[in-house]
Amino acid sequence: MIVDFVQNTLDGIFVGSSYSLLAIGFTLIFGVMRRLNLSYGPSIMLGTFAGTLLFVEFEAGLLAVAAATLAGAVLAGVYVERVCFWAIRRGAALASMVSSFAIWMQLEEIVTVVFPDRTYPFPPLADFALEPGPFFVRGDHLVMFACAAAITVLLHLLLYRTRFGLALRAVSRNPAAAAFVGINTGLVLFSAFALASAIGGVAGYLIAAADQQITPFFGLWATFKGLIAMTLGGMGSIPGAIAGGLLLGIIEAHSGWYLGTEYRDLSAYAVLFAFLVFRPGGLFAQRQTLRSQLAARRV
Amino acid sequence: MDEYLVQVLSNIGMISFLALSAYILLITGEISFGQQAFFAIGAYASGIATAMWGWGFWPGLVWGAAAAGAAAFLLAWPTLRMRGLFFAIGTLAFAEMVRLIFEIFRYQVEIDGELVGPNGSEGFRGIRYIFEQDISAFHYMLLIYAVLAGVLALLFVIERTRLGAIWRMLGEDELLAETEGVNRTYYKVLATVVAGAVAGIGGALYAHMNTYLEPKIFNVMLGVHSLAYGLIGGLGTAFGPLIGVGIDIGLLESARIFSGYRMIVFGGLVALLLIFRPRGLLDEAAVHALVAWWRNTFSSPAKRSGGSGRPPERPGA
Amino acid sequence: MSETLLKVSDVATAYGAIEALKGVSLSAADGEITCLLGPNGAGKTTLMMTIAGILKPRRGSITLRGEEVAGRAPRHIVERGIALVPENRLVFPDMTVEENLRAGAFSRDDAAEIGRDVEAMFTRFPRLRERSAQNAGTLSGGEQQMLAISRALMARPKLLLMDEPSLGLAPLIVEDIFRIIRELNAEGTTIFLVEQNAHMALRIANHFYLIEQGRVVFDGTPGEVEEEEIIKRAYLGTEV
Amino acid sequence: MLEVERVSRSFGGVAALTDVSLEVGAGEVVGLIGPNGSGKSTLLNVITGISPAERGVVRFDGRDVTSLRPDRTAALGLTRTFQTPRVLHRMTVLENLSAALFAGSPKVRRLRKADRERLNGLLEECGLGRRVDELASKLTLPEQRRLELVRTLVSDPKLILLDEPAGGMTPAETEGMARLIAEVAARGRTCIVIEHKIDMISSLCERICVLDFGRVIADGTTREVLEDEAVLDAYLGRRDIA
Repeated sequence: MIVDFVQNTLDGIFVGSSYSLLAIGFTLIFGVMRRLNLSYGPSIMLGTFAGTLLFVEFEAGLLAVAAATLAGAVLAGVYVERVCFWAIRRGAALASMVSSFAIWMQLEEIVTVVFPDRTYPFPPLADFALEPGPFFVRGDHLVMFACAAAITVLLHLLLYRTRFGLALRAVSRNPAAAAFVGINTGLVLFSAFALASAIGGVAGYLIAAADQQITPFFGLWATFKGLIAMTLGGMGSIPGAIAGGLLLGIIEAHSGWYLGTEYRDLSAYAVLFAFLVFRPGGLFAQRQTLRSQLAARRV
Repeated sequence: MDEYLVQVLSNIGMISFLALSAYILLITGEISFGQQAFFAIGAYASGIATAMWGWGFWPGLVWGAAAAGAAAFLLAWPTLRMRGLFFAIGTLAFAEMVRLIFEIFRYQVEIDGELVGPNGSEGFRGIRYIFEQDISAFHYMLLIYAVLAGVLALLFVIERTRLGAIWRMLGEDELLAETEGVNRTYYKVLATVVAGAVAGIGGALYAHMNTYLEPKIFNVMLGVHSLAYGLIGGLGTAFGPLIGVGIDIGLLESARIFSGYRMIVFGGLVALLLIFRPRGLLDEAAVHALVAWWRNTFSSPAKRSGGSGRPPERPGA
Repeated sequence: MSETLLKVSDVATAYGAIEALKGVSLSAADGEITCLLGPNGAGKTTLMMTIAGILKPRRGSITLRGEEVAGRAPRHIVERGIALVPENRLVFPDMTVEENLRAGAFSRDDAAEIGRDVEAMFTRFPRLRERSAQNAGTLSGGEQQMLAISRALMARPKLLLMDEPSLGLAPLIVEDIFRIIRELNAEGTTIFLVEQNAHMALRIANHFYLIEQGRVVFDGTPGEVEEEEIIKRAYLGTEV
Repeated sequence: MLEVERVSRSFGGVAALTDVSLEVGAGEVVGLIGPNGSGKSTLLNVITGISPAERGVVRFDGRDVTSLRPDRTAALGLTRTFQTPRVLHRMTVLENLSAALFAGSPKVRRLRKADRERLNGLLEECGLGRRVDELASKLTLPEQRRLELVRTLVSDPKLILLDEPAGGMTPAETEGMARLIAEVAARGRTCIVIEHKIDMISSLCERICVLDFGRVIADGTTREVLEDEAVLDAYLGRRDIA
C-alpha cells in the first residue's frame, strides 16, 4: 500500500516535471504579456516534428534532433507572436487568445499535411531504469527532472541577475513605465516569447524522447497540460508553474491508480475548476503585490 | 435536392445553434470555450428521451434544451466570479469534464432484444426516431431551419427590447451597467442559461440527425469553432454568427477547394479578422451604418419621423 | 535669455474622437525651470506623455536642441536626454529600490558609470540607501517619489519632465521635493514641471505656461503677473 | 436626503477618506471641491456602493445604504456621472439612453413611442438632438459629458452625483454645462457636483464642501467657504513653505 502510494507520487513528480517545463514557458508569456498563448503546445509540436523529420529522413543524431526541435518550436513561436500578439493592439487579451487558437488549427493542419501518418518515431534519450528498493524510476524521467530543475535555476539567474531579466520584469509589471526608462518593450516581448518557445522546445524534446513517438495531438496535450499546471500554480508565477506541474502530475498519478485511468483527466479538470472557483490566484496567490500596486496608484 | 447539399445545409443549421449560443455570451462580454458541453447535454438528453423513454421528438427537443439550460444554470454560479481569461479557462475545464463524464457514462436498457443507450466511450447508438417516423433528410433539414428561424426570431425580439440592451450594456461596461441599476448576477446567469438552452436545442437536432453520438466529437475544437463563427461574422447582429458558419462549413469545408488545407485557411482568416476587424465583419458600427443606409434609402420621410428613427422636429423645445 | 532646449510646436494628441491637445506650442529654455499650469483635464499629462513618446501626436513637432523627436519611440527620446518622472510615480513595485535605479539607466551602456550613479543617488537620498534591497512597493509615497526622481536621473537627462511630483504627499515632503527640484536645477538640469501646487511652482519657476482645454492660453514670467490671478485662473477657472 | 456619517475608506493601507461626514437635504445643490487626490471621486464611489465604506454609515432617504451594491443604490434613486465619461461606444446616443432607461426602470420592457419621444426630448434640450442616431464613439468630450448628464435624468433619480461635469471644457462649453445643470436643479433635483471651476460652482451651489487629504476641511455656504483663507490655502497648495 505504502509502496504503491510512494511509487505513484514518484511517478507523478517525474511526469509532473515535464508539465512544469511546459507551464514555465506558458507562464513566462502570460507574465510579460498578460495574455494566453494557446498555440504554445502546437508550436512545440511543430518543433518535435522538425526533429522527427531529421531522425526519420536523415537518421540524424540526438543533438541534431534536439536542435531541430528547439529551432522549430522557436520559429513557430515567433510566427505566433507576430500574428497573434504583436499585430493585435495592447489590452485585447481575449482577441489574442482566440487568434492563437486560430493559428493552432493552422499549425496542426500544416503538420498533418506534411506528416500524414498518425504517429512517428522519435529517438529515445536515456533508455535505462533505476530500481532503488521496491521502487522503479525511468532514466528519461530522471533526465527530465534534472532538466526542469536546471532550467528553473537558469531562468531565475536570467531574470534576477541580468539586464535582460530586469527589462523583462519591468515590462511585465508596467509596459509604459518600462518604455519611458528606455527599454525597447517590443524587443523584450519578442525575446520573451522566443525564450518561452525555446523552453517549450526543450520540454517537447524531452517528452517526445520519453514517449519515443509523436502525434499531431501532442499540441493539444501540451497546451492543456501547460495551461492547467500554470493555472494551478498561479498565472504568471514561475515557482507557481513548477509547483503546479508537480501537483498536476501527482493528482493524475494517484487518481489514475486509485480511481481508474478514465478518471485521470477528469480529476485534473475538476481540480482545475475548483482552483478557478476558490483560489483563482493559484497555489501562490500574490496578495502582497496587489497591495503594493494599489498603494503605488493612490486613487 | 442533392443529398450532399442537404447534409451540408443541415450541418450549417445545427452548428448555427452552437454559434448563436457562443454569440449570446460574447455580447455580454464573456468568451466561453465550453458551449459544446451544452450541445452534448442536449444531444444526450433528447436522445435518451426518444430512444429509451419512448418520448416524441418535440418533447425530447424541449427536454434536451431544458437539461442543457439547467446545466448552464449550475455552471453560471461558480463562474460568476471569473472574469475574462479565467472565465474562458473555467468554461473549458467544465466542458472537458462534461465530455469525460460522457466517456464513462453508461445507461442502457434493452429494447427489442437490443441494448440501447449511452455506453461510455463506445458512444450512444440507435437514436432512430427520425427513421422510424420516416422523415426524409430533406424534411429534417426544413425542420432544423424552422427551429433555427424560431430561435433567431426570439433573439431578434430580445435584442430589440430590454434584455438585449442590458446584455450589451453589461458586455461593454459592467461598472456603468451596475451604477445604472443592472443586477449583474441576474442578467449574467440568465445569459448563460439562454445560451446553454440554445446550444441544447442544436444538440438535440444533431442527435436525431446522426442517430449516433460519440463523446469525443464534443471536444474543445467544436467549442472554439463556434466561438470563432461569431468573431468572423460579427457581433453586431445575430446574423453575424450565421455568416461565420456559412463561411466555414459552406465555403471552406463543403466546396472542397481547400480540402486538406481548410484549417490553414480558416485559422488564417480568423487571425486576420481579429487584427483588422476584432468584432467581426458585421460589427456594431457596420450594423449601424447598414441600418442608417437602409433607412435613408427605403423609408419615406413621413415614416422616418415616426416610429423607427429620427425624432420629429420640435421647434419649440 | 539662454538657449531653447525643448521646443514644442502645434502639437495635437487625441484619444479616439477626443482631442486632448489641440495644437500646443511652448518651449523650455536651457538651464531653467519651466512650469505648466492648468486645470484638470486641460491636457497637462497628455503633453508630458507626448513629449516622452508614450503617446504619438497627430501633428506638430517636438525638438530637443533642434533635433526632431516627435513620434519617436520612448527609448530614443530617453537616449536623446529627456527623462520623465510620471504622474503617480509608477515605480516598479516588485523590484528592489536598487533595481529600479538600474532600470532607470537602461538607455546607457557604461556599467561602471551606472554603478557610480547609483551610489550618487544613494548619497543624495539616504533614505533610498537604507531601503536599497527593499521592494519599491513597500516604500512610502514620499520615498517612492524620490525613487521616481532618481530613476529618471539615472538616464542622465538634459531635460527632466516632472508630472505632479507633489501629488498626494504631505506638506513636509512636498517641501523636500521642491528643494530637490531647485538643487537639480542649480546643478544644471533643465526642468519642465507640471504642478498643481501652483504657489510653490511659481516660486521656483523661471517661466510658466497656462493651458486650458488643450491649448496654451497664457504665458509669462512669474514676476510679471499677479500670482493670485494666474492661480485663480489656472485652478479655479475664473477669468484673468 | 443623503447622510454620510464618519465614513472612512482606504486602499492598500493608504487612507483615501477619513471620518468624512456630509449631509445633503432634498433640493440642495452642493459643490464638492478639493485638490487632486483629495478623495472626491472616492466619496462618490463610497456613496454609490462601487467601493463601500470600511467604517461609517451612508444613509439615503432614511435607509442605510452603506454596503449596498451600486445597482441597489441606483434602484433607490441614486445616479451619477464619471470623471472620465463612460458612454457605450458601440451604441448610438439614443441606445445609450434607452439602455439606461431599461437598467433603471425594471417595468419598461421595450421602448414605446412615448419613451422614445421623451428620450429624444431630453437629448434635444441638451443640444444633442442632431446626434441621436450617431454612435457614441463619435461624440466629442463635451458631448459625451452632456450625454452622461442626460443619462442621469432618464430614470427619474432623487439624487444626482456629477463628477467634474465640465472637465476639459472651454469657458463657453462650461457655461453651457452650468446652464444645463442649473435647469436640472431648478426642477427640484438634489445634486452633488464635483468641480474645479469655482465660477461654475459658485453660480450653481448654495453650499460647498471642501475635501483635503481625505478629510472635510470646510462645509458651509458658498460665500463663507470661498472667503475662508484656509480653504484657498489648501486648495491652491499655499501651505507656506520656503
